[in-house]
Amino acid sequence: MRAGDLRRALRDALLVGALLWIAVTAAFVRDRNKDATQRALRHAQAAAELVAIGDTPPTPTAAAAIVGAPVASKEHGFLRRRVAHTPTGERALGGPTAPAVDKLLYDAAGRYDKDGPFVAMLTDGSERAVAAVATARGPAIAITAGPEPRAPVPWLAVLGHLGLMLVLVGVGAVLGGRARGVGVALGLATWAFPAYFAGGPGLALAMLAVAAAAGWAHATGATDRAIASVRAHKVALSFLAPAGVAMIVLVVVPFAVGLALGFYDHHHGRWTFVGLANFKRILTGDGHALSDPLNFWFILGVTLAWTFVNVMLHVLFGTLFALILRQPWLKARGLWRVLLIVPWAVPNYITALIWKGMFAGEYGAVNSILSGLGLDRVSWFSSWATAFSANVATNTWLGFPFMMVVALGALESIPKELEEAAEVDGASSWQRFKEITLPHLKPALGPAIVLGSIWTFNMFNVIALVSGGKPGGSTDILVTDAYRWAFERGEQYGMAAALGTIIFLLLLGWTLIGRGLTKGDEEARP
Amino acid sequence: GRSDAAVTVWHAYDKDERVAIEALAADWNAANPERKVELVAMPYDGFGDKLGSAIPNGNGPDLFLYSQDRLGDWTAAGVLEPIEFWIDDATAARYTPEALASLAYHDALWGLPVAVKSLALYVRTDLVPTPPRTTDELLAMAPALTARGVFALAYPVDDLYAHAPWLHGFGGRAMDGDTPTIATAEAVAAAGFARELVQRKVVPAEADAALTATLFAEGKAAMAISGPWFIADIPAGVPYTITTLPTVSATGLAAAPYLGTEGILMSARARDKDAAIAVALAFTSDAAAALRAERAGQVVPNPAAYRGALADAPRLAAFRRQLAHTVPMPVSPAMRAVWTPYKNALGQVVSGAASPAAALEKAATDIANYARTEGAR
Amino acid sequence: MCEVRLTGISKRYEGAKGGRATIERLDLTFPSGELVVMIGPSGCGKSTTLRIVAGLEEPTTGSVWIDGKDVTALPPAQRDLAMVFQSYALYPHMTVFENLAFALRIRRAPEAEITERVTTVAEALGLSALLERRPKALSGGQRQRVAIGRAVVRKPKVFLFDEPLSNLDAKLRGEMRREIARIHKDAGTTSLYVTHDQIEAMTLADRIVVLRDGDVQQIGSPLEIYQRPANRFVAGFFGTPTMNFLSAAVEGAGGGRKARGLGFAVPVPAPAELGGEVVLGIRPEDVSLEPGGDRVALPGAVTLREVLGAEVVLHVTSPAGDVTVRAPAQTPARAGDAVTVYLDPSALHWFDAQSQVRAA
Amino acid sequence: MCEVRLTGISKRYEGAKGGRATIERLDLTFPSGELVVMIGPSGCGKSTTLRIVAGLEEPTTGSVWIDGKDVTALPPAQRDLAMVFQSYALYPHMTVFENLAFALRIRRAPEAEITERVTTVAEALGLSALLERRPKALSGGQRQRVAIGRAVVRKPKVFLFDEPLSNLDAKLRGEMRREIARIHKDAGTTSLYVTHDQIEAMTLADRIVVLRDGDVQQIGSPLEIYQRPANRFVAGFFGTPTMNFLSAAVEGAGGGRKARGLGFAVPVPAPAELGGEVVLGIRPEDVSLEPGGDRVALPGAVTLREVLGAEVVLHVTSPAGDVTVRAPAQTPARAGDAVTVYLDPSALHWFDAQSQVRAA
Amino acid sequence: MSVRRPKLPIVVGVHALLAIATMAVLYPVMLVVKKAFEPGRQFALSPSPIPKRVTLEHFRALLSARGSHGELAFLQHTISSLAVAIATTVVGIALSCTAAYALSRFRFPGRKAALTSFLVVQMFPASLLMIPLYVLLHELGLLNSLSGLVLVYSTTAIPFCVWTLKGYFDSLPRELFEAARVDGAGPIRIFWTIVLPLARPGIAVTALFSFMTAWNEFILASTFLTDEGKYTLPVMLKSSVGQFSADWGQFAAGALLTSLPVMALFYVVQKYLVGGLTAGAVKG
Ligand SMILES: Nc1ncnc2c1ncn2[C@@H]1O[C@H](COP(=O)(O)OP(=O)(O)OP(=O)(O)O)[C@@H](O)[C@H]1O
Ligand SMILES: Nc1ncnc2c1ncn2[C@@H]1O[C@H](COP(=O)(O)OP(=O)(O)OP(=O)(O)O)[C@@H](O)[C@H]1O
Ligand SMILES: [Mg+2]
Ligand SMILES: [Mg+2]
Repeated sequence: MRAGDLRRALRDALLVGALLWIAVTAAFVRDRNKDATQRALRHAQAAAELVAIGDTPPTPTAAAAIVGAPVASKEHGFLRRRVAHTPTGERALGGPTAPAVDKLLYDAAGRYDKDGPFVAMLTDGSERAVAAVATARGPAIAITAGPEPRAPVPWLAVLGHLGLMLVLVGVGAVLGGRARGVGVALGLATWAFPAYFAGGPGLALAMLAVAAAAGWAHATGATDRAIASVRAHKVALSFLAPAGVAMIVLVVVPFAVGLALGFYDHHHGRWTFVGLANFKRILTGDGHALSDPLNFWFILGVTLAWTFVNVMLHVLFGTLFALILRQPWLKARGLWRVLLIVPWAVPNYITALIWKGMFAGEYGAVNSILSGLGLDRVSWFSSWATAFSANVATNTWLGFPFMMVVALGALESIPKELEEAAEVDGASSWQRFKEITLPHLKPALGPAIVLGSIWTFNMFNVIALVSGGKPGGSTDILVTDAYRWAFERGEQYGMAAALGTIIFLLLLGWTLIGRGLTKGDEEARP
Repeated sequence: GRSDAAVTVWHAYDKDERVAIEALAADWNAANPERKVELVAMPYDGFGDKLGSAIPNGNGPDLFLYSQDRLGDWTAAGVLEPIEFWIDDATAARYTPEALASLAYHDALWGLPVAVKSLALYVRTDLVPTPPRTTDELLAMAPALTARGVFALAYPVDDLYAHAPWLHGFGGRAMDGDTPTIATAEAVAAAGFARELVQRKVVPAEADAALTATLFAEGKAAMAISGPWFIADIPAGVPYTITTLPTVSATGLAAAPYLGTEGILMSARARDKDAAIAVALAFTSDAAAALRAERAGQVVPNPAAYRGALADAPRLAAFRRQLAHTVPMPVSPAMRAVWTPYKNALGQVVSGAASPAAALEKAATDIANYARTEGAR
Repeated sequence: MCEVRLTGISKRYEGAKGGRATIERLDLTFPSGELVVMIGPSGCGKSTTLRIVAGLEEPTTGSVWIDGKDVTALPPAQRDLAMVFQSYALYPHMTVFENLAFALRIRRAPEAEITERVTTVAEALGLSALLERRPKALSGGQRQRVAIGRAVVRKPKVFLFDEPLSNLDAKLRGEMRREIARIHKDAGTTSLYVTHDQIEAMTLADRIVVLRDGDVQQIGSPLEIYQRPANRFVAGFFGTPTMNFLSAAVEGAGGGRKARGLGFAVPVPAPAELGGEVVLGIRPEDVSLEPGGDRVALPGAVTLREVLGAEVVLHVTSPAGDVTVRAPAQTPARAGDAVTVYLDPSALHWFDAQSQVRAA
Repeated sequence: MCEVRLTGISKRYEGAKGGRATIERLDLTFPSGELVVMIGPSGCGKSTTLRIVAGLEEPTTGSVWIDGKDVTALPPAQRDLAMVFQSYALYPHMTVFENLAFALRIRRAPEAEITERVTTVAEALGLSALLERRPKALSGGQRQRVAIGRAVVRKPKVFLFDEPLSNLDAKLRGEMRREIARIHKDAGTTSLYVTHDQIEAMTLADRIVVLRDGDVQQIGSPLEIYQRPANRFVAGFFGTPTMNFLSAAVEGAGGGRKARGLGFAVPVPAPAELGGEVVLGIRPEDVSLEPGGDRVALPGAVTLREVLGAEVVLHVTSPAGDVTVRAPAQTPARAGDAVTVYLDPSALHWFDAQSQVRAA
Repeated sequence: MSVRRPKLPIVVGVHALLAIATMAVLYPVMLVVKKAFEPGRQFALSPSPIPKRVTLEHFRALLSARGSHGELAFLQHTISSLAVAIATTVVGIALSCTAAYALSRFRFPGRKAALTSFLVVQMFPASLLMIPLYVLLHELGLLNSLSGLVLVYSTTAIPFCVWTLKGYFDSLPRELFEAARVDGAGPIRIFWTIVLPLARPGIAVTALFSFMTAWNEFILASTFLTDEGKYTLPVMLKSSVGQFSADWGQFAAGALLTSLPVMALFYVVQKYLVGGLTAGAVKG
């Protein structure tokens, strides 16, 4: 009994301890880097101050000088020369063969002119610091020579903490009862000390909180239950794990970043936290009237119509073709099938443009046919309805083969027997389709429809390539609008991300509804 | 693989331009075996965005070729290295001042000019023996052509870049420094002119760049407004000439297209900046420029390059003449918010859905609205 | 009111390489309003025949006639028949109620009528409590009853039953059997019924068709089949326990001919034109352990005693071969006992040893 | 060599809202090496019990013990048993050979041994010609035989048979039954066998368990079950045709007590402590149309005559209720005839009318 | 499905309708074909799908184009593309089959949540995920590597594949799994010998989908790859589209060549779209 207690206590402590160790290490590394940076900055500052009073800067310093004001060239105002004054003399900065370090002085002087005295790290990744202090003749500038040395990893302290932790946990476990949880908590709490030194009181408090939570979880058996649950389902979880890990790494992180950006404003390369302002701006229509194609709600309406119509047509045509293409008596089935997926196979960048060409006013194939039929030519992209239809036609053409393939596959998983039974029961082909085929298509087509509507909702290419939002942006959908925020309205990435978040929430809602609708399916399976 | 010692240059050149720049790189590599240049061709689509994400992460090139229109964003984001430090007046004198100046922004120089691009007038000599000198002449010759089922002129009417010659010809500008100037009287007049062109069937309403090329190639358009790249689109056997754009009769000003300058720009994270500037200088030397002009037909901004056969190569000459009537493409980041609203406005105007004034007013409001960022509140 | 006729039907399954066809030139008539039971060994083609009648399999050759009309080319839906599938083929996505109602819904019967008929049928089949369940939540027997219900809920021209009662307990099976008989009678429908159960065959059938490897062996009333099997196969196939067969050779001539086997001899009945080798068949109930009348004695030893409750079945080895005896439950003979079994000569079935065909 | 024990097993299916559990606190022991037959009405929980033993269903409460070890938490693969599924569950993408070989392959038996055992089993089951076929190209009976073969091809600790012979013809069924008996004997395995066939139950079982709604009604040897059914349910369930039941009331006292029903009266046997209302059960074979001994007469009329070949079953209505009579084939009575049936009082089963439990 | 073939006029009619529909569907592609074989860079005005003059010039130019190191560019990019697409298919299918199996056949806490979260990750517009994804790959050291692309593509394909495969796995009769368990098969063997063979149509569909995800993708490939030698086909194709004008002839030729492997793949894959795989398995 005791041995088991001890083992479980140590297991829990190590489980959480490993996490804490990562946190403390990260804090330590950060602290060490910060420390090195501080020293480099102090070094640069000191050197610059020495140069300012005419002393030689201490070694190692890469460059130090008092840099004079710029003198613009007569022909080109933007070509400006500066002179560097050093104790050994003065020299002009610049020219086709000037040494690289002179450029650092030159750039630092430019920055001084703009921002005044400063001390900062260079941004070229060399971990050098640069400082500029004011003198009468211009800024005194010093640049350090290289990275500052770092403090060594305190291995002894780490091991000591580990030992202390284990001892505390062990004692708790041996005492038994309440003491076990307390032991775990106390043992983990020892991490608060290194955390305090590396990351400050905030981190230390966090560590204490985690320690308390872990102790509590241990005492109440929550960890035991969690571990038991993982054990009980280890087969399922290990089958799920590869895909799960890949998804978490590659999707969740960027996804979280994307969500977070919605709370920032991006302006000329700078990010500012603005809370919900972006969302407010979008949802209130950004000052556009509701009937204005730039109003969020207008675009949302277009997007919904777009998604609904497209998915419906995809499913309709896809299923229709699939139903025909699976008939065993059809000659050359394989050939038809291949021919009909061609729209999917050919890169859509070019076919979308072909479609755009087909809808061209004067010379497009569609209008040729219309006039051949004695109908009026239509200027497709000058009214919303026709431009929207052109987009839909293109996207339907592009998208139905996918649904067709899905439906072809799904149709094949329907037991033949059931259709036989229905036939004997007197069902006509249509009734068989409705009563037998369709319900069996649902489980396979359902996800395809949900995913298909997500994709269509976010279908950027077709809109961009065919109507390009014409007329007047009225056929834009939410993603193209987001794209415009990011790239056509002054790189307002924050707005784009906020719009992305809204899109996400809309789709999430739709999926939950959609899943609710198809909930019975799992039970209907054999 | 890319050796660390090499200077990496990214470009989106294809065909002749690519051949020409590869020749330059080969020359450089032969002369500087210890500091080679490595060229990487990128598709133009997404090139700019890729630079924007690659360079700050340290995965970008040392140098790259790009036009000046994103300078504003990139300098603000710290993507670019200013290079005026290395450039003295002697070096600067290689280039036409306008071209060099278009790569300057906020009192610094951000690249060396490689080629300049502007629109000019392409004329099918079989359909139009004498090119129109004014817009009135243009309008006058249209009915005869229309009667034969031929548009007098084709260009993407709703595209601000293609519309700019009229805008400037009417005395308007899209930008004043960092401020968009959209709904000015001149702009309204220019938009009205565009509408007139369409309504009088001088110009097709829906032509984009590709359709313009097709119409011109098939003789359905007698003239086209396009840039140097258009030459490649004209099939062999089509008789044509290139000339400057006509003068706007209403104002007497020459129709002035935007002048775009393609520069060789340096990444802020370039590993060996001394080597990089040397390569940039070599690729824009007079000799290099002459080679590019010759092999790829680039309109190069090095006056000294036009010697010998190049001096009066007819195509280059036409564009060089047009250069005298151009407006530098605005560099301000604010310009990037102008294109789409302007396009929407022009679309509305030419289709008759809105009056020029109303459409441009709306565009102006939209643009101003976008510029209102939360950070600036 | 509707005769079903098969003319020249052959069926060769695709992919069944080489070998013979499953059914070879089958001609069969199922008279209108009759319930015809088809029996035969496993795999002899009973289900195939039903599926051909239903239109689910296309015959390789031959035609199917229903009600005097050639329906070979008609799809099942237009043949107006109902079928209980051997494998049930319930609709997994529907509840029991919906399964039962399906055929009626298809015919756009009024909702009230549907409810009424489904409820009646469910009541009769003991499914009332299960109407809201899906098939996967039913036991095997319950599924089978749903399958039956799905067929009998409507009134088609022809019923096809493919071993409809195989998974039911004896008691329920008896009830269901009577229910089916009633429905068949009431509707006056022609029914084709496949079963392996002798009681079902005997009690339900107007007529029994015995199949073997796709060939008809005998058609007749149940009693005919039982009492005058047309050949050794039918004799051995129908009846539980199965008939005993003893080889013998006919000796002598005229009225005094005798068939002599190992350890026994029986007189040959008068009209039988037999000669040479014969096979004598005798049902276990016609063998007894008591002498009496003109019974023929055959010495042997009990090898196995199977108690069936009301009676016992004794397996006896004799020089002439193994003999099964059906005897009253009180019979004392145990395995190992030496016994003499007595054959009733009047109950003997005579088959020609060569052709296996009934001779008398 | 391996006892199977169920202790306190309950099973309530998820989603079966309200109602009672399918199995409620079941305690059952299947002794080592015995073949125990489970019978019971459709839906009473036989398959569920087998599935719980197999580990395919988790019991809601209770434990399963195999060989003295609690295996409740063990997955099926670790319980070392073989099962014939009521629905066959053949691997559709494997040939018959592969289906039969699957379990052996999993156990990494040498290929030669696999071939040998599969061939032997296929031979015994009459599947030799079908080894290369896929299940979908088999008839119902053939599929069922593959399902049997898949179980008997290996030698597990426990066999579970869920109605393994239901789709086979009588002849084959007899052969298979003997084959299963042989395999069971040879391997000395404990077997649980579900069937609806009385002959199978009587001949195969070492012990029969009668279930009803998940409750054990009686456990005993086949003869016990047949001859001394523990209650009216067992009496009525087991035996074909089913037992006749007549209501009566006990009158008088002491040795001269009589049970009087409508139209008849029988003496109450000595030790029976009966009073008030009783139900008398009598099997159809104990009813006769001939008077004799101390038989009790009951007047009636024949409503239905079912000819079963060797014998006839007469359904007779009498004032006391319907009586089924099993009579020799020669019996002349036809439907509509008035007859007197005679009950053998010594063959009567006495049940308390209230509790339905056997009294004598 | 009726086992019988309908009457001849219906058969002929269906074939005729199908032919007409297919022709209509193929018309835009015919225009691409036309451009690929017609001289010149620009599309012709005529809506006829038949080229006036035929040339193989575009194909020749495309196939003989050489990269910066003199290698045959088209060949090299085809190889990268194939490598990426095949690897994506294999990785995607492997990951999603296992996940779908877990989600279909096991009940464990968090199952529903896992199912939904596979969908959730598709909902954020991809173009906005690009920059974070770029940074992530940078941190993982997978920029400018084909394996990085494979990783991104297969995770993009996983949600659809998981959901689709789960649907197929769900439709397999439960008894088969039970029989296999009783026969002594463990979860892995059941997965391998029962589930996979019976879900062939599902695997075929998802394989095609995964392949397509990787095969025609342009934006990520062009953003993440900085080494011309590693470019995939779409990146090369897009190079013929410049800032101002495009060589549509070459682009069309390239697009056609690009789509051939997809069609070949589908021709192979559609053979697995067969029904009745579970026929005869269970009764009931
Ligand atoms: N998945 C399920 N959900 C709910 N109820 C079920 C489920 N499976 C079986 N049942 C019910 O449990 C009871 C017992 O079923 P079980 O299959 O054990 O019957 P059985 O004795 O084998 O019957 P049969 O002889 O008809 O095969 C039945 O009433 C059945 O309806
Ligand atoms: N799809 C098929 N392909 C090839 N052979 C088949 C196919 N279906 C059935 N068979 C064969 O045809 C024969 C007849 O099958 P059928 O199902 O009609 O038998 P059955 O008389 O119903 O037998 P059971 O009593 O076992 O159900 C069998 O030998 C069977 O193996
Ligand atoms: Mg059958
Ligand atoms: Mg059962």
